[in-house]
Amino acid sequence: MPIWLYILASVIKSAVLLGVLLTAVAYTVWLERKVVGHMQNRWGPTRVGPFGLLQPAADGLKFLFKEDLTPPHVYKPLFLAAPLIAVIFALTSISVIPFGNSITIGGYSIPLQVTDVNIGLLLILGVTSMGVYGVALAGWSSNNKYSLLGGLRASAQMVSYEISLSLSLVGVLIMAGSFSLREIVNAQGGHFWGFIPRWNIFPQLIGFFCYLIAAYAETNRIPFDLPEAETELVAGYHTEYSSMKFAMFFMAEYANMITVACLATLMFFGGWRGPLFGPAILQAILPVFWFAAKVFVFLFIYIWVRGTLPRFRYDQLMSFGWKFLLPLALVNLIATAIAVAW
Amino acid sequence: MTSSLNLWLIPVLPLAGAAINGFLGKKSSRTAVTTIQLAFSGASFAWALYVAARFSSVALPYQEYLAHWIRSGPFTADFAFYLDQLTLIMLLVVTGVGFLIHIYAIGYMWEEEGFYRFFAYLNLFMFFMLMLILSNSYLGMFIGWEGVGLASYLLIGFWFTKDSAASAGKKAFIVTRIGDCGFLIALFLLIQHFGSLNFTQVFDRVHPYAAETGGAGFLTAIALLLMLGACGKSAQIPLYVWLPDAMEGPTPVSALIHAATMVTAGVYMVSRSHLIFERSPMALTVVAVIGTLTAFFASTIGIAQTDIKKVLAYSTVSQLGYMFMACGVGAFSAGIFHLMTHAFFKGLLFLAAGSVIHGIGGEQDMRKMGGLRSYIPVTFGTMGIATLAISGIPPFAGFWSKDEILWKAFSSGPAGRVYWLIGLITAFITSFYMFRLIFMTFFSDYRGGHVDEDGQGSHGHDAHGHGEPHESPMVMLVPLMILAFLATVGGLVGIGDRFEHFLAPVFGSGEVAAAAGEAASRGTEFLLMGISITVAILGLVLAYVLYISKPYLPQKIADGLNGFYTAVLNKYYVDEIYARLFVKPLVEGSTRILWHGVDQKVIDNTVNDAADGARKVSDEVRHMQSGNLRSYASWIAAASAVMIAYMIWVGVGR
Amino acid sequence: MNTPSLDSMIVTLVTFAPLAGALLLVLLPRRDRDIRIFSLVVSLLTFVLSLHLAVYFHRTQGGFQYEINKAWISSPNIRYHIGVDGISLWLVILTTFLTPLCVLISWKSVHDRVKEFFIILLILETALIGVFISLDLFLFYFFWEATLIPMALLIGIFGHERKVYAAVKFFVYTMIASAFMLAAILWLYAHTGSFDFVIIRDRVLSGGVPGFPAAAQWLFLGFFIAFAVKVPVFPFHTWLPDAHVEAPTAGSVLLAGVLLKMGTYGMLRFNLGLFPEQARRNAWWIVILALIGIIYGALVAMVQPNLKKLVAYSSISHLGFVVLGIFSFTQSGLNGAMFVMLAHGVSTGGLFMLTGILHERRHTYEISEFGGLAGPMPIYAASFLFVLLASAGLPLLNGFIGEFLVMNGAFEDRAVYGVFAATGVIWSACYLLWMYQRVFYGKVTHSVNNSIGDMDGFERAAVWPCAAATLVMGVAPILWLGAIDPAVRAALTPFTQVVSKVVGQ
Amino acid sequence: MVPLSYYLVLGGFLFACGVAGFLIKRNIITIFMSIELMLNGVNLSFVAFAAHWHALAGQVFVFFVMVVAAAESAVGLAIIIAVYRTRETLNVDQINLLKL
Amino acid sequence: MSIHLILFLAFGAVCVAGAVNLLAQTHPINSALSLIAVMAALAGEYLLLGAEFVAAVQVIVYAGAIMVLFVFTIMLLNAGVEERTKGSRVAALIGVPGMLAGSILVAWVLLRHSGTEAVAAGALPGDPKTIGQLLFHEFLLPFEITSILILIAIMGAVVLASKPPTSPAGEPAGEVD
Repeated sequence: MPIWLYILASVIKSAVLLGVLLTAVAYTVWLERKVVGHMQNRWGPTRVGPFGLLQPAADGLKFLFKEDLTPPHVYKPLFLAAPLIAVIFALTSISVIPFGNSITIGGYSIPLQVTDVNIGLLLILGVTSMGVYGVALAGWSSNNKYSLLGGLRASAQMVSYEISLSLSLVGVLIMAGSFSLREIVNAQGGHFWGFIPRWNIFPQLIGFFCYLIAAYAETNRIPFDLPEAETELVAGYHTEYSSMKFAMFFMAEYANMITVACLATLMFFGGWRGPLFGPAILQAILPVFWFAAKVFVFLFIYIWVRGTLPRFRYDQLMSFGWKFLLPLALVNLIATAIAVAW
Repeated sequence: MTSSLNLWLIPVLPLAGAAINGFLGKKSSRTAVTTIQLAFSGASFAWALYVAARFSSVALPYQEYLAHWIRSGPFTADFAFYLDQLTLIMLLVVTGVGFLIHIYAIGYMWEEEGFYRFFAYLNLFMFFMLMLILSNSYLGMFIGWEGVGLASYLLIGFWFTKDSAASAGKKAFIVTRIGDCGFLIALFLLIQHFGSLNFTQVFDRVHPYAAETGGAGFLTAIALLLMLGACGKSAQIPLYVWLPDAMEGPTPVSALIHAATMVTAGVYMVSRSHLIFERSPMALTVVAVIGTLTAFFASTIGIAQTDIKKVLAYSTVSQLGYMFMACGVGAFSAGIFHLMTHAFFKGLLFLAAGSVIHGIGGEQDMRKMGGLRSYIPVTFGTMGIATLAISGIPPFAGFWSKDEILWKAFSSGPAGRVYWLIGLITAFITSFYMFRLIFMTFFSDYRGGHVDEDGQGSHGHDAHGHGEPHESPMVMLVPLMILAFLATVGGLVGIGDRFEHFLAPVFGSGEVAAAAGEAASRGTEFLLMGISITVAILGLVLAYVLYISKPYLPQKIADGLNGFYTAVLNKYYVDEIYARLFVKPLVEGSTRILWHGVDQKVIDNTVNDAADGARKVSDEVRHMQSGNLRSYASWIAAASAVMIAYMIWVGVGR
Repeated sequence: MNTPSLDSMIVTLVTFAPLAGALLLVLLPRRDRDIRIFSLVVSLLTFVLSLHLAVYFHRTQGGFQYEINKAWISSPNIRYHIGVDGISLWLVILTTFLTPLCVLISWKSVHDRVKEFFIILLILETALIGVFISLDLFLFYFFWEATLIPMALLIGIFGHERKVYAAVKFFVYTMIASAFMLAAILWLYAHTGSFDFVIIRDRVLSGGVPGFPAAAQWLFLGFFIAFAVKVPVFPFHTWLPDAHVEAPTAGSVLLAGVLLKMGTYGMLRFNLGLFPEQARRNAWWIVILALIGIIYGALVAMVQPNLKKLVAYSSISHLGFVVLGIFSFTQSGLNGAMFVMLAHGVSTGGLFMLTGILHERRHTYEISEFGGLAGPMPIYAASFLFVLLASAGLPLLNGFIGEFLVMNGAFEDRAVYGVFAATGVIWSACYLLWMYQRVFYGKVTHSVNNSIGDMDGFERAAVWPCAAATLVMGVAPILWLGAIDPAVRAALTPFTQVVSKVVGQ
Repeated sequence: MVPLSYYLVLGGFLFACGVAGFLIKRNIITIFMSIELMLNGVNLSFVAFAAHWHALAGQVFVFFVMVVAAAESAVGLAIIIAVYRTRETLNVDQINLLKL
Repeated sequence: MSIHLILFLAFGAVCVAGAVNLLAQTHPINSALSLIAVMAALAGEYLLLGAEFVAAVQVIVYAGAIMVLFVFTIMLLNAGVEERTKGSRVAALIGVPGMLAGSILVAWVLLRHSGTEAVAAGALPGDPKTIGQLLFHEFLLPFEITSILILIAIMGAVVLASKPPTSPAGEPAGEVD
């Protein structure tokens, strides 16, 4: 296809994706509040719109119009930069996520993905690893010991768990033999014994759980949300933040959740794969639907866990990460390697 | 040639005895030790006799090759043996007398602590002595030469807890070593000029050389150096000092080593290499002079000694002087003759003296003796015979040999007359002090009282310490008798030059003196004989006068010539002079100058100063090391810049 | 060679067996007894292996045997070129012979850091053997320096009171000296493009090296200084007594027995092998130094109040004989030098063991502390006397043969040399017998010595082989000389050409 | 298309900056970072050469460099922490323990 | 002016800016951030050179891990603005000139000897597979050695960072030897 068309397609794709993503973020928040509310025998947001469906919009407005104050003693440049860093990296990583097979419009097949780099996974990992800076710098620059502690915790925790995260994914990589997410998904086509879908979850069960746990830690979610542990650190690294800057962290966190969910889907649950039926248009839509469905499930699990589990103690967190999770991931990796080499 | 004589057995047997006694003796009983040592020394004596019996049947000189020893380039040395008339005589003397003394020693040493040790040493000595005699090369001779030195060192120092004994042994070894040094150099000269040390080859190659009448050549050098060796071993001036001290050893040792055998090795060596000496008149003169002087000098010292063994020691020295005198005038056979007879009577004298000492509990001072003839008649008798022999009273052995020497000296030209005269005086002195010894020891009455336990006799003789002086056991007396017999008749073999003719094949009839000897008339010979006899008698008489009839006289005389007497009493202070001249400067010098001076002051200080200098310099330089990281980094940067520049410069080159 | 495969490997085996042992020793647990036994086994094994060298050695030929010549480092061109000839063969065997004895003598005397001690000892053995077998100058230099470190450690760690001073002195002396040799070696490499001894020798002797005549004198000196300090030749000798006095027994046994021989071996192999002409030119002053060493060493030894220093100075005197023999350029002299090396190795090694035994009993070397020891410890006294006589050069013991040949050679060269050397006979008798008298004869002066114990099993096992060796070497030197003679003749061949040139001046 | 020398110059510049940082910075951590900067400069030239000579080894070397850098920074930072505990400063001009 | 050159210049500009900024900034955290920028830009350069895997690793390891460590340390020690002490005259007098001279020489050589031959972007398949094969076949030994190096480094870091000897047994310090 001609270059202009390529660029056009890319622009459209990214625009759409960004929109979808932000909406998803907003409604993940709503969902969380709702679900947790029901888990705690509360109603959650109900006032704004039916089932409080407009609550996210209201929050957004509130953030926008709130006074944007920066405390006097902060180290300004970084104080300002930190939220941006966080949110930018959070949003970047979505760009390589394929959310469906390629569709053909006017004879041009357009992959449902902003860009398909053949080291997509690595890129995601890299970006997430960069994401830590947002938190760390925020904690440091706000010149407040709680924030600093939060930042320290965040950086240490994320660096530690990133290793387990990557290792747990290597198993899948070995089976797929490629870094390209699209390849990985395609490698999960077909069925075991004719009826079980050939998803990596089945051979890579251990890997999957390692990934899930590590991912929760990466995203500072309960039970690993020590950087922002309200009870100890009064919200940790974003204590000093308010209004839009705070919102950015907020967005970053949930965007990361979504990224993680997508990644889990792609790596372990066959991505957009699922039963296809009905007319052509439906067949074109269904993969996206399956994908979205699986992602939703993961988001729900996130919330569910949050509603269920208590918070770790910091040393527990570390020892768990280094002394249990990492070895486990390694064992899984080795087992997989042997199995594949067989 | 007929079947081999297996000469090697003769030395090896005692060695075996020494080994067995040395290693097992400590555990085993005295009788066992005795049997061992007797068996082996006896066996070698027996074998020597067998050799003597077969002697006429072998072609002489008979040689026997045992094994390679050294092979270095052209130079070779083997374990090989050499037998001719000279060897045979030495062989019989050594093994025979040695065997007798072995027997004697059983009785003498029975109470000793290191009984086994003593006999191990003694057999070892026999081995080396026989090596010395039998080997067919100067190097082989040197083995024995050094070996007997070792043995004598061990035996003199037998009572090693006694400091005097220990230092006497050391002195003996070192002093003889000085002679050995000369011997060694002589060997090198021999190798250099004759390319070998084997007697046969050396002598064959010497023959063509004419006598070095005009000036001294290398033959003279060799001869003199050999003589130096002989002086060391045979206790001649200036190296005689060790022999008197050697009397610290047990008496059998003094008898065997320091009278009969080892000390005569020098004489043997000189006469063995007579071909060389004959070709160097100068060397011969030196030998004669040394011999004569020693004979006289030692005898004078002998007069004043009061220690019975010391007297004998000095007489030994002077008798050895006689032998060298003989060699010096070219009468080698006479020298050997005297060597043999001397072995008999001097051995006998020592053994008898030993028997005396043994009898009165280790007392050696003649002033504490006297009147012993009634207590120990056998000893007295034998010792008397020996004394007669040594003082040259016919028909005892000493007479014949000494007279032979004197005659040969007399008849060897004008210088010989001087030798003869001095020899005569010496003979007189000899007979004097020998009879002095006899009278002081055996006549008048016992001055000893009841012997003090220790004193001289600290060598464990206290068993005999108390009570009357008593005769020694049979095992000691039998050898005395045998030797007495030999001392009596041993000289008769020399009558009518039979001895000389027997040795003629070795020394050749072409002796220097022979011609002169024929020239001089028989009459003179008898005349001289008479003179010497009278001289001997005179000596006896004088001794009698001084020590029997007028016992107060000696003291008077001593007071009369006071200084001289003390000088004689102290052996002319030779030991002290040596100590002053050589020992002290050596020790002091090497301590002060060499060790503290050169070693520690000069060398070490230079080194240490260098080190300190280095430390100072680096002390300054180290301030460059400020410890500041960035300074180090900048040095690295600068250096790397330089290296880059160099590399570029080189790179541009190509 | 009836077993070519083994013959090609044997030298390497002998060299590195101890090293392997040391490595295993590292892994062994710290149970002293096991460690001692193990290192004894290793050293004995090495000795047995080395005997193979002697047994299958072709005595009639002078060249190198069991040769291996493989590339080690391509650039710079360093080769693993090893082999033995009649000269190095015996030195190797001397080393392997002494090491087990060192292990035995250290059995009881080394209490702490036992493991380290034996590891160092074995490493030292490998280094020592390496020096003698290597025919590649770089390899040689490598082993040469490699001996330094274990020795310094032995002295510095396991020594006595002033051990550090001694160790440093030893180290610095030899280190500085060998720097000169390194320079010389590098010059040779730069101009011949090879470290290989044989190649360099042929190139040099065929005059195919540019600029050699100009530099030869300096090269000669470079090598000579390194060796002279090691020997040690007269003015460079002061490190030796200190090192010996402070070193542990095994240390001084190897130091005197083998390390010093490295120097003389180097002179024989390199100074004579590579620079015959210069050797001729410089012989006169070297010989004078050697003579000074002989007499001086003996005189100073005579007045030492310290037993071990006395033996140390005596080895200076003996090594003087070796140097004298080497620089007499005569068959007899060189044979003698070689033989003195071996004899001195055995007898002085024995003497040091014996002094060590005494030190272990009384923790002092002061002669004045002893006296009359012959009473309480007769066996010890007898053994001591035996070895001492060997060292005093009594015929039928090994000391005599070598000295006799050396003096004879010196005499051939110049009579006066021989005469001066011959006086050494007197001196050695003086200091040795005087010492013996002061230590063993007379009455027991210190009551402590009355209860002093005689030699025990290990000590006998260590000393008596030495004594036996002295006797065998003295009675049948032919066994050794047979192999040495051709090698020496080969070493002397260059002189046959040179003599004609130099003999004029 | 970009000439090889451009990459090299860039790498060299980074390296030089690293050296300069080492020389002029006082803060030990910054100095450390300058070292990392040098390493990066080297890495760049590695990769450039790899591309230029079509030898993948260059890239492999970069990995090794990274590994070493990682190890070094881990230890180094630990050391810095230890030093800071004792000396209470990060200024290399005041940390001159190297002086004997 | 090809697209590659433009991109090269762009990333290069970032690199240069970052490097200079690293020197200019007095606060370590800013230096660290600028260094991160340099590294990110370098990753871009690597991509240009077709070393995509290297680029990714550069980001993950360098920017993502090592620099995090730096930042972490800076935060932990609460490092402030550095004071301009005059500790070392040598650095000013010798080091800087030396450094300048060296780099000028190198640059001169590079520009003088540089052919204009271009580096084909992506000419080299820097994909993980080939690199992996290279790493695990030809460079296996170095790889293993570096792994050991890392292990040692970990131990060392643990020992060093663990509290001084007052610590009871069971501290990492105890486990190392």
